[in-house]
Amino acid sequence: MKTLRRITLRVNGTAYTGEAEPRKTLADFIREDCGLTGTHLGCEHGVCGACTILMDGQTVRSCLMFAVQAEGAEMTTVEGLADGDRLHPIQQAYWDHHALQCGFCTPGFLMTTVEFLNDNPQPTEREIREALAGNLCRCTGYQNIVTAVAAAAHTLAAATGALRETGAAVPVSRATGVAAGPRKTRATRAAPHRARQTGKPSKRRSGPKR
Amino acid sequence: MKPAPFEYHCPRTVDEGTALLARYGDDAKVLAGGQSLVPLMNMRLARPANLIDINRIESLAYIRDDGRALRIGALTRQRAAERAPQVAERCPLLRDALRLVGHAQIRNRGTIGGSIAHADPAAELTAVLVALDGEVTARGPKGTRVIAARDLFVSYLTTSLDPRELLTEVCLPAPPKGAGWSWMEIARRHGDFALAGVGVVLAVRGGKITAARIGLTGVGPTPVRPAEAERLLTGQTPSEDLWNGAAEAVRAAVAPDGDIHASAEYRTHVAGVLTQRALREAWERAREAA
Amino acid sequence: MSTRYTGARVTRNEDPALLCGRGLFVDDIHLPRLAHAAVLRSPHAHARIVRIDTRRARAARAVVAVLTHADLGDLGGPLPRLIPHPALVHHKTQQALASTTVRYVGEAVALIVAESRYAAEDALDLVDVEYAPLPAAVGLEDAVAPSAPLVHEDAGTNVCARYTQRVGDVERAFAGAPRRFRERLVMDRGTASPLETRGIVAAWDPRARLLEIWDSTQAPIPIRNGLAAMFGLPQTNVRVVAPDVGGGFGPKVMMFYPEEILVPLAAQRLGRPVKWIEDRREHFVATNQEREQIHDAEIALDGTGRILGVRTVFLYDAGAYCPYGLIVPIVAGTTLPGPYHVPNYHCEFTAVFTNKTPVSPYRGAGRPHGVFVMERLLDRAADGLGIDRAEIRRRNLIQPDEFPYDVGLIYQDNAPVQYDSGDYPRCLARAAEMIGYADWRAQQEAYRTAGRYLGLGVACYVEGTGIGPYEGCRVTVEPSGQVFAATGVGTQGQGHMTAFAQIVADHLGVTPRDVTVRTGDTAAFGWGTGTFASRAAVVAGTAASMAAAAVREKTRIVAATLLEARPDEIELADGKVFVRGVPSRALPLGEVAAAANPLRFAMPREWEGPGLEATRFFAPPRGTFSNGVHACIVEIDPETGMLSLHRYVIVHDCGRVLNPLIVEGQIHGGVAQGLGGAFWEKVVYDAQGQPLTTTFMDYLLPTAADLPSFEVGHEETPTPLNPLGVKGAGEAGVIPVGAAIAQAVEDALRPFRVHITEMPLSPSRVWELVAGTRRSA
Amino acid sequence: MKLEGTNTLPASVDTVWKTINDPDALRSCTPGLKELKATGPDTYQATLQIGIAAVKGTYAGTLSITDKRAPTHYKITLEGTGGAGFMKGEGSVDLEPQGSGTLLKWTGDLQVGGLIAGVGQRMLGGVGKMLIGQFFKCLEERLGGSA
Repeated sequence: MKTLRRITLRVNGTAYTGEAEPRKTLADFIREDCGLTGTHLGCEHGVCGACTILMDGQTVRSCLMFAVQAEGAEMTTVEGLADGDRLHPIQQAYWDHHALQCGFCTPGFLMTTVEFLNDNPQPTEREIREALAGNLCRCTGYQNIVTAVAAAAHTLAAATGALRETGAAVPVSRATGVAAGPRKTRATRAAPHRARQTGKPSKRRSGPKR
Repeated sequence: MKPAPFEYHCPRTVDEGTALLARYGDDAKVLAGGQSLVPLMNMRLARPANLIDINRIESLAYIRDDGRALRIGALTRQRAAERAPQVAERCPLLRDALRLVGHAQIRNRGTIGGSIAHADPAAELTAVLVALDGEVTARGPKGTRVIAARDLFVSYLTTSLDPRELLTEVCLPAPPKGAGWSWMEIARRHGDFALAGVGVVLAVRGGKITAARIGLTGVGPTPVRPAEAERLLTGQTPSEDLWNGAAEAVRAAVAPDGDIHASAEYRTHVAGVLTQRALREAWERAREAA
Repeated sequence: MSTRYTGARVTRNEDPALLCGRGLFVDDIHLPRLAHAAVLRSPHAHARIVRIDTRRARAARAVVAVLTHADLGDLGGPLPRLIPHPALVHHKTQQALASTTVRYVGEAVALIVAESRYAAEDALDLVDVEYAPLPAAVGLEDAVAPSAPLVHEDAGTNVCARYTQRVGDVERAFAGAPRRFRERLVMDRGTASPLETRGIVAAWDPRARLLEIWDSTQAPIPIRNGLAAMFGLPQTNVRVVAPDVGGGFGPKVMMFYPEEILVPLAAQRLGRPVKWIEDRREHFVATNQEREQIHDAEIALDGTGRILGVRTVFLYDAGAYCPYGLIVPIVAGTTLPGPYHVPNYHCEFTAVFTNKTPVSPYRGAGRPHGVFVMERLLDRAADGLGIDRAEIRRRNLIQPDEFPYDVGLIYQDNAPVQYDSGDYPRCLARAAEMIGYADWRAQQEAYRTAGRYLGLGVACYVEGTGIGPYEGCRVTVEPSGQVFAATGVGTQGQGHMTAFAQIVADHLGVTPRDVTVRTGDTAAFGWGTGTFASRAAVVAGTAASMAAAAVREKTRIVAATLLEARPDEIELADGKVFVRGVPSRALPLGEVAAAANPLRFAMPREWEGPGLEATRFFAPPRGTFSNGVHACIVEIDPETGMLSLHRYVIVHDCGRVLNPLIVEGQIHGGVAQGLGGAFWEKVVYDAQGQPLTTTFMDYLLPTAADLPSFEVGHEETPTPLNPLGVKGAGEAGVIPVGAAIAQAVEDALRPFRVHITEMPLSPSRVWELVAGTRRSA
Repeated sequence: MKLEGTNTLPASVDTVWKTINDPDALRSCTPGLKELKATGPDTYQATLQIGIAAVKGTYAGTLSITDKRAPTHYKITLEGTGGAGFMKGEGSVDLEPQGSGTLLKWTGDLQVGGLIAGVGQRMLGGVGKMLIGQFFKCLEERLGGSA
């Protein structure tokens, strides 16, 4: 009954081959056979979104798929977002806006944000909140994640020159009364050594578009 | 929460799929999007000995408009249908209902056929199919047959499909041009199962309702088509009293179960409230289209 | 000490690794020959174990071990009892594996270890257990009824403790009081539900006699101490690491969970590392829950709305066992008086065993209940006396010049409840101003004429934080110039690696990025208590400050020798050590560190030892008391009972704020958990004690689409109890949410005369309340 | 999951009483019953496969008839444990002569525990009622009761 199969998956541009039973979920194969532990398991019944990855540019719950189903597809996980030490603009925005605390749900939110901003480059706050409703977080209360997604939308739009005059609805952080865009000035930059692209459009590495 | 072992089969054609179903009978389950089945497998509530993964049967993913109805391949992803221009144009009720099915990650994998075959008592698509008098095509050992929506849904998670049959196509008759439509549901959170949901289509001419279609979900073991409420609307001039009358008729037509999230009385009550609000919106849209 | 970084909005050191998928959570640990465990749990709420037959399971493919109680030897006794209390007569704890009786659905009965988690779960069905079901005591009030089935036969009662605290003469106050109002307030069960469930990896090296444990705990050091005692090992031979922990919120400070004994035992017996990761369904039955209390409370006031006395008699659900003392009910009772003068107070609770998952603190740990009762009593009194709800609070607030203010009660740390500092009127005024309280009535009227039902709620609280006994910190400057700080608290996302780095950086003239903070590793720092009761920043933060200050002085002494100057002439800034006024006579900090550890020649006696390193401990005399006010505006659709949250304002005072970015994040997360407990989350058991909410499809965590943006206002009234002036902030957000929401919903539905006396609510329940008053009107 | 119902049956009280005690009737009317072996007077060993669509559980247990007051009243209990948890169905039946036929009054309760109770609450109420209803409706149909 328990016959092992050779399974080869392409994750973040690299091919991984492993022996697994057909019942091994895509999430477990990525974590154990590919050694990419950035994708996390929070519920294993498709609600919390911590296991969200990109498959051919689309977000999927990797706990609701079997590894054997993903052969031939191009997967992107959180480990594939940064370019060496240079963070993806979305990762940078999450860092700038304290959009993570324990970090367990963060990979799922990042992959969801990549697809969402691909589909919807100039989102309103309501659109952002609804897009993020498929990922649960218990630490942040979501506010800083919403602010970070809006900021990333700006950075990406500026980078791709797509920022129309109207611009996206800039979510105003009422507490500080300051446009909660990329708040370079607000947060004290205490990181001399952190390589950070400023001004120059960063090479946006995200999953291949559909 | 790891699934029990199973034999994995991955047919490339419908014939291959039905042959596998014929061979393994009722100890086999079809895996389409998996968004409902795999959670049950991870919890070991469902332990099929054979899993027949139809995701590689490319021929089952399509959306065609045959002039009368939209013919949607069973394997069409919900997200694709949600964004398809033909759906927006010919059957906006389906598009609006799809937007409330779980979340984008779920709809990227969940399929139109899978949701119908799974027949969750609180699913959106089953109520849309019933409201539009849709039908499905199934292929099995005895060949191909077409099942009307009213004969398809039997009980909780149970349809009249034979375990050896593969649902291949969902057919949704397009409402007449300019008809008003509305999908409304109440759920505890964005994307949750509906406590109650209603889809309404109103064909209107000369300020009168020429045809009314209503489909409800979350208010019983299967989707409900309140015939009396539809009859009451047909041929009438829209008014708040008319909407109230239809809401009362809907309340009489449903017999929901209570659970920890909402009592039976609450579901019955909001079924009426939602019908009233959906009729109002559908009528607005019909007037705009006229 | 400069305050360039302490108090600044510094982005976190922890984030790059977590953002790139390089976090190390317990489930991310892979070791060679790692075996995987699964736990067989009782499906019955109360039953005798007649027979266990594990032969089929032992014979199964890929199974390497099966443990039942019979295999535990002297580890089979009741697990350790924490925080004993004289009133806790029946301090019952469970066994690592049940021997004769199971007392809640989910209690551990057997452990299976196999080559994979898949194979271990396959084998669970092969263990044949014959149970003889017994009647279960499930409802809190049913469990104290005389006829109730006994959860613990030998106790002879389901009451595990009764305890009363009193101030003044309540009977006399009530007898003479012009106005009295009484309420029955019910709060249902909730659970923390961190995104990461619990998990343990254990590895045993028989040659080095070293037991290595990775545990998703909030208190690694007490876990190490307990395991060392249980396994008869020197403490130095047991290393417990709490790596990245995916949220704790209280249940992960509880110890000892059965798996924390079983997994190390299995690893030792097998000579292979063993990993157990709790799945979500297990988490809903096997990880402690909290929140269930029923209060019968009364308030006595004079005609002007001044409080003469308050009393509450309440039931507290302890669950099937009572491992964590009486912390939650004591905290509830001592939080109730809040920021008000309560001259006469009587608080009496009965802790009750029920056949449900055991209870221990969850974020707030009783504080939300104390605030809910007090604020609901004040709202009732305001309406009864015709006084504005904010005004009745204003009239009873403790004034800024009354500190330290002795409430007259004993807190959870056995110290007097003495409010150290605060400005309560200022917080209430600022919250009222931010929410637009002054012109709310007019706005509300306008909405009502448009057929919309909006309501405003405001709630005040004071919370005990920063309690002892102590925490410590060791700060070391390494020859690279990088600074390393180690402390014993655990971290679950609170940003300790940044907040402590800010404190240390300011002492040593480096940047927070140059400071690496290691928490939760008993090999890095072996003394400490753990992370709970909003104390880490206060107690460990102060220890870090003291240690860093000591290293600063040592650096000046060593540099004085090298730069031929007096220590008091030496300055530290920008990673350099130099003579004040002569910046050219300078050395990089790392060089001073290298010089401080000479390989040759004599080491000056005044250096008192090598290296730039110091360890300090801080033991606060008693807790610090933060406070705050929440105000919110909600809208209710009376037809459907649906609630939408328009605005949520938080004004809070936690003394000196180390990092506003992090404190705001703690507030946002706390309010979100509070809102979940007010409208979405409820753990439900049926009459037989079967849990009905064991997935996220039925236990509903609020999502981004359900919550508003929060508006946070900081007030900073430093505390005199520690040199940093810091108070705790971790639990603040969750505490008054239930009270504020109840008042707002009631205010919105005033035309329907709905009265809210329970938490959580739901659309169905709100509609029933509206329909109920409508029918009886 | 409590349910109750009444039905007027054309058959006499004695015929009804015989049928509702007849193992064959019980075997065909108990939903999902695969095997019923008598192990004593009015006690049987039962194997059931109960479930809906993909969610099927095999339960091994006992079926017993107790509290017999021939020919007008008895209590029927069905208990089973399986991988998906355990279940206990209890029913009581009261017969009264009504003209030449019989008035059958029944109550039914289904308690479910373990895995299925914890996960399936959303549908358990409805499914429970459906199973109880099927059992008594089948008995009524065997006795020519109104469908």
